[in-house]
Amino acid sequence: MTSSLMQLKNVTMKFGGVTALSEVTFDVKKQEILGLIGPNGAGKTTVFNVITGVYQITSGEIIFDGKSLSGMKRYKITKRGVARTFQNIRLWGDMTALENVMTATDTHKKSGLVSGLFGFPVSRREEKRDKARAQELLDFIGIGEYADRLAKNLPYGVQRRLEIARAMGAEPKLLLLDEPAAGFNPAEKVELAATIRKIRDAGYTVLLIEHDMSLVMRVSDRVVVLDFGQKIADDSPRKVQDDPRVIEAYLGVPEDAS
Amino acid sequence: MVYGVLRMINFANSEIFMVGTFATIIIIRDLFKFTQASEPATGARLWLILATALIFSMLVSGVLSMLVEIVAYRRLRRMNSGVLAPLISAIGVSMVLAESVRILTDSRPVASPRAMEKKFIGQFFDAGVRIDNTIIVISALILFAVLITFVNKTRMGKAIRAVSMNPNAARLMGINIDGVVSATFLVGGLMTGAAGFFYVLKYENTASNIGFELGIAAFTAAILGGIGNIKGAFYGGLALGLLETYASFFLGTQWKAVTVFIVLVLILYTRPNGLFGEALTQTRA
Amino acid sequence: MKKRGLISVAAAAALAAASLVAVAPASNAAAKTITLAFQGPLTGEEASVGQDELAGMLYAVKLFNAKNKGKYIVKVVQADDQGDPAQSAKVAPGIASNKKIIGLVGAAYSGATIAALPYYKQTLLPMISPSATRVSITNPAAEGGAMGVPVFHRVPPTDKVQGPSLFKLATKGVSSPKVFVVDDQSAYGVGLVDYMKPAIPAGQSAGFDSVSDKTTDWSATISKIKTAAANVVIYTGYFPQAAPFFKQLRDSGYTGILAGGDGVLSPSFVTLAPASVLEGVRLTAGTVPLAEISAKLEADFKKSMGKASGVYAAESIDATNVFLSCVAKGVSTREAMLKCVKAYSGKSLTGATIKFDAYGDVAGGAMNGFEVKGGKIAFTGPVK
Amino acid sequence: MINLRDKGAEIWERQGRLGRVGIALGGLAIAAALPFMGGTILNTPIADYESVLVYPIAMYVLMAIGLNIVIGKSGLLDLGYVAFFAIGAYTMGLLGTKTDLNTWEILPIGIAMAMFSGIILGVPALKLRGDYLAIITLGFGEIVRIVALNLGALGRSEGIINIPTPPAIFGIEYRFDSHRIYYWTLLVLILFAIWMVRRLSVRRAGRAWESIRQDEDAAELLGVPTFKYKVWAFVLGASVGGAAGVFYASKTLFIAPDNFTLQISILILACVVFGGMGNIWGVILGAVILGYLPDRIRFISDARLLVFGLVLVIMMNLRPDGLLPRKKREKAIVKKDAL
Repeated sequence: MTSSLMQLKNVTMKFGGVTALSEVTFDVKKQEILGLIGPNGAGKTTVFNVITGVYQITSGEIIFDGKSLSGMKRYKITKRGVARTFQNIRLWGDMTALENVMTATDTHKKSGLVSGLFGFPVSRREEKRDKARAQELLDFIGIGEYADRLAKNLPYGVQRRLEIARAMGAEPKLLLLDEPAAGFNPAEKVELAATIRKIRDAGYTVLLIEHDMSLVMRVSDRVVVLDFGQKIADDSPRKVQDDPRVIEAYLGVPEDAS
Repeated sequence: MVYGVLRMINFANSEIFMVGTFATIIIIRDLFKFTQASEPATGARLWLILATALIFSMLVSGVLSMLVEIVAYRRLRRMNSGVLAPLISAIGVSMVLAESVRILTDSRPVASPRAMEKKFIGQFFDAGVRIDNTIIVISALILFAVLITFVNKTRMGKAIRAVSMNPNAARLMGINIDGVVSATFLVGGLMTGAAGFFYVLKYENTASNIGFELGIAAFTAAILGGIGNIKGAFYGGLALGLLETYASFFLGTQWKAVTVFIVLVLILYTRPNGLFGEALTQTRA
Repeated sequence: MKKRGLISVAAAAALAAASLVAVAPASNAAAKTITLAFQGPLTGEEASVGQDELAGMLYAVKLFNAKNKGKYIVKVVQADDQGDPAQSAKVAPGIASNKKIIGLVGAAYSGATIAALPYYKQTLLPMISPSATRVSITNPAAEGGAMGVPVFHRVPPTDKVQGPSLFKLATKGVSSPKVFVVDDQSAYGVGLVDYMKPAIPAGQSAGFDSVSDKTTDWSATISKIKTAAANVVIYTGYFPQAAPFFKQLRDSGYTGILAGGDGVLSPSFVTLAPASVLEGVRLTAGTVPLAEISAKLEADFKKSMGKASGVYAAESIDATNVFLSCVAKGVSTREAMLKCVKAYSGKSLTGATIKFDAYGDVAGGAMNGFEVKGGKIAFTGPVK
Repeated sequence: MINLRDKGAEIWERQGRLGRVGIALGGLAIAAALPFMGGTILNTPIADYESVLVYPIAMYVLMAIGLNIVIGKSGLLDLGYVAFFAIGAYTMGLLGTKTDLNTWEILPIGIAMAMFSGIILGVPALKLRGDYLAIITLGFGEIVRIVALNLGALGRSEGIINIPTPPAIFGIEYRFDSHRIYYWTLLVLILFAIWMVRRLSVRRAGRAWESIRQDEDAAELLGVPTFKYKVWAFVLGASVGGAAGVFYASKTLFIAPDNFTLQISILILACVVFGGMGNIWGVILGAVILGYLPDRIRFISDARLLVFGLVLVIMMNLRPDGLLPRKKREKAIVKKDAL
């Protein structure tokens, strides 16, 4: 439990004159659920974006599984074992739920266009296995019955969950969840918390951004708090809740305390 | 500019331009009865003619541009049909416009009689400065300034920019999208009409088939400068013109297009958003 | 919604069909109906050349029909190839297999002609082109022989004749000519230049340029001409481009000689630029404009066709008249028509002899010279 | 009438394997029999009906299928598709007249040339998005034509003449006027292209393209090597265009730069959009109609293109997704095929 999967070392991200992240350092341990919280504009999503290679960091280093991620192509980062969901749902609407997941499972497949074209047995076998795996993931996340529906026609909650299943399809070691509970009612949130724990228990490591404090505090093993691009706390949920700097960060800007 | 607001290529614009050139010629030739043999006008009469032709050409193109929007785009826009359907629809409109004018003109090019003498009015370094070019440059600058003021200062201008940034939000804010889009097309058409007038003033010729090539050039200029960026389009046009001239001088006219193309690829490769472009490719993750 | 679309399309089609029926001439029981065809660009970007030629042909046919009322009715099938070889290749088989058609005026363009030739040769459809002047079509020395034999004929002299003549006319009376030649990148323009080059003596060439026929701004070429200090500029292309080019060249201060080939020789040419600009422009052509032949002819043409005669009008009329004279002799099959055309010997509108050689060219084929004077194209005699 | 596509899909899904084979064979038989229907209402005035079947119709269908890979499947707006057609045709023209190679031997070379140029263009251009890609491809289409127009080796504006027809295979002779034979050969090529596209679109590549088309960033962040797949789409599209070009040159015997104008690119694009982007049957239908219409309405001679333009506007307004749009409907929940 103590060995770390990913380390952020002094990560700084500047956009022109604006500093979105400043010297952020924390590490993610294997098989833990790490909550990442902070008021709006604190730089949470930016952390996801620099990890997944959407932005190239200005300085610092991100080590994942013993290797630096800087300069790596986005899809290669995913292939190495980092997959994410999106805060504003970005499913491929014209594909079925199953196809959405299968597209992500393709990440690790060898057979390419040529073997696909000629229907080589390899490709055929893989196709079958992928399909089974994708269905398995949908079932795991509890939306198996929606497999053949187009993603855009799914109910909102199912779409949110499909985002998670799709990210899991890429077989990541580290799963980045960006506000997976946004728009959920309390009952759904409880259910989601259970799912996230289940995911962790299945061997994944989860980095979670969430606005809902109670959810974060309930599921996280550890919580990192960001404010104005700086890390202000990194501790167990209980201790973080009592940290005066955290309280100040949230209460200091009351309209953001959601 | 229409492009910037609607995020789509208006293929019909080049034909609107073509119609604008004809509008100008109609004024000069038919309203003021110029022929190829007549003496150029001078003084107040010249200015009257030029002003009438410019305004008429702008109006015709502006109204036509609005009509094109209603016929070819409005329904599709309401249905949220993506980029390509309007594109094909616009190609259809272009064909209709070009072919109608072709039939009306017996497939022949039409010349504008010379209304203004092309005097050299001074020296600029070692190149002669001609009056027609001077008028064009000055009026283009004025129109350009008016356009920028319009977009930045007036209510309608602001509405246009709002729609261009986020149509849905704009609608929620109570902006009449159809009205704004119509206005955009009107303004775009007016500008296109002015371009048609300048073209006739300089080249004194037109034909039903001039639109296409010029449209491509204009579009390239817009890309070069950065899409949806009026200033960029202006400098882009300038840069393209210079580049073409130099390329044809040093490499031979026939390789002009090839040179321009290669430069364009290089520019886009190093500056993917054009010379003055806003960051369009920024990921919205 | 779909239904409405279909209905409106159908309605448009029905309307068009009805109007077609309406214009078709009422058939005369006693008269013999003969069908000829015209092939050239009638729509699209190149339409101006084809429409002008078609007008010439229709004019000749109209006169003929009026003269032979009750005896013959000649109909014209219009085959639009848009000047495009690809279009030509699908139109040609249709024309070739339509056995009613016994003669074809066209194709207007050499490229379209070459694409169509295999079909016409196979079905022995005689063709007389008013404007396809590419040398290789009738050149027995060309790779694979003269591809036009036996069906292809043409009224205008080829580029091989015109190229040197144009040079000769342009430099006439110039003591130390420095000639700058500009082509329009079309097969016609480039061909003319290719055959003109050998005729240019050493030291008299100031340079060449090749400019797309879509050009509107000629400043690049003009600055080349000025740098080369040329005093004779020859443009091998068509009149829609020639007029603005000459105009811009003159406006830039050029005072030397301007010249062009038969592609420029159109009555419209002089309407496209101020008279002062075009004064003195020298032109060559195998024939002469209708107005030059007689003002009455041009006036009659205008009255009859509703528009002034255009480029290659005289050539079209000449080409059509060859077929019509055969029709008057009672020819009604392709075989007979081909024989009749081969044996034909008659006068053109200008009075020159039209007689085809074994490869389809008009024997002799002298070039005429013209000069623009006071806003009109004036005949200055054959180029010698 | 409102939803032809779904009707068709429903009928298709209800059929067992035998029924499907039957429908496919029936469709094929109709397509193959088209050359014999010249005497009917289908006949085109003036232009030869059978040649119209070969070019433009069959040729457009083939090119539209190729372009559909680029636009319909992966959402890349390519306005210079004619370039690949031209490259194929010029490969045939040059090798056919200068060497002893015959059409069938040149076909793979032409395809390879087109694919190669697809890579040359694709690698820099596909880093760009949307509209920039459109203008670059548009430029490329023009550049190829301009190079052909100015290079002596390619015959400049005179083009290349006396291109040989394909030699006989399986005892079938290709004469320049045996349009039917060409048509049927093209039909085989088209079937091959359909097979290729369908094969690819149900598997991994299809999913990757689909995800790129719908949300490229999301695709890349979920591990789809987007750039690689975009280049592949481009190159595959190019290969089909190249094949069409080789065959075209071998049919018309004569090619010139005038055959490869921007208008062709736009027309093929119109076929794809008109028929229904992304749906191969729609694309085929679009190409058939747009290829056929201008020749069918030749009797209105002068206003021919005008009417054609009108039809485009009206149809796009009535059916913005094309005649047969891509699937919008979910598959009927049928239990897995008995396979």
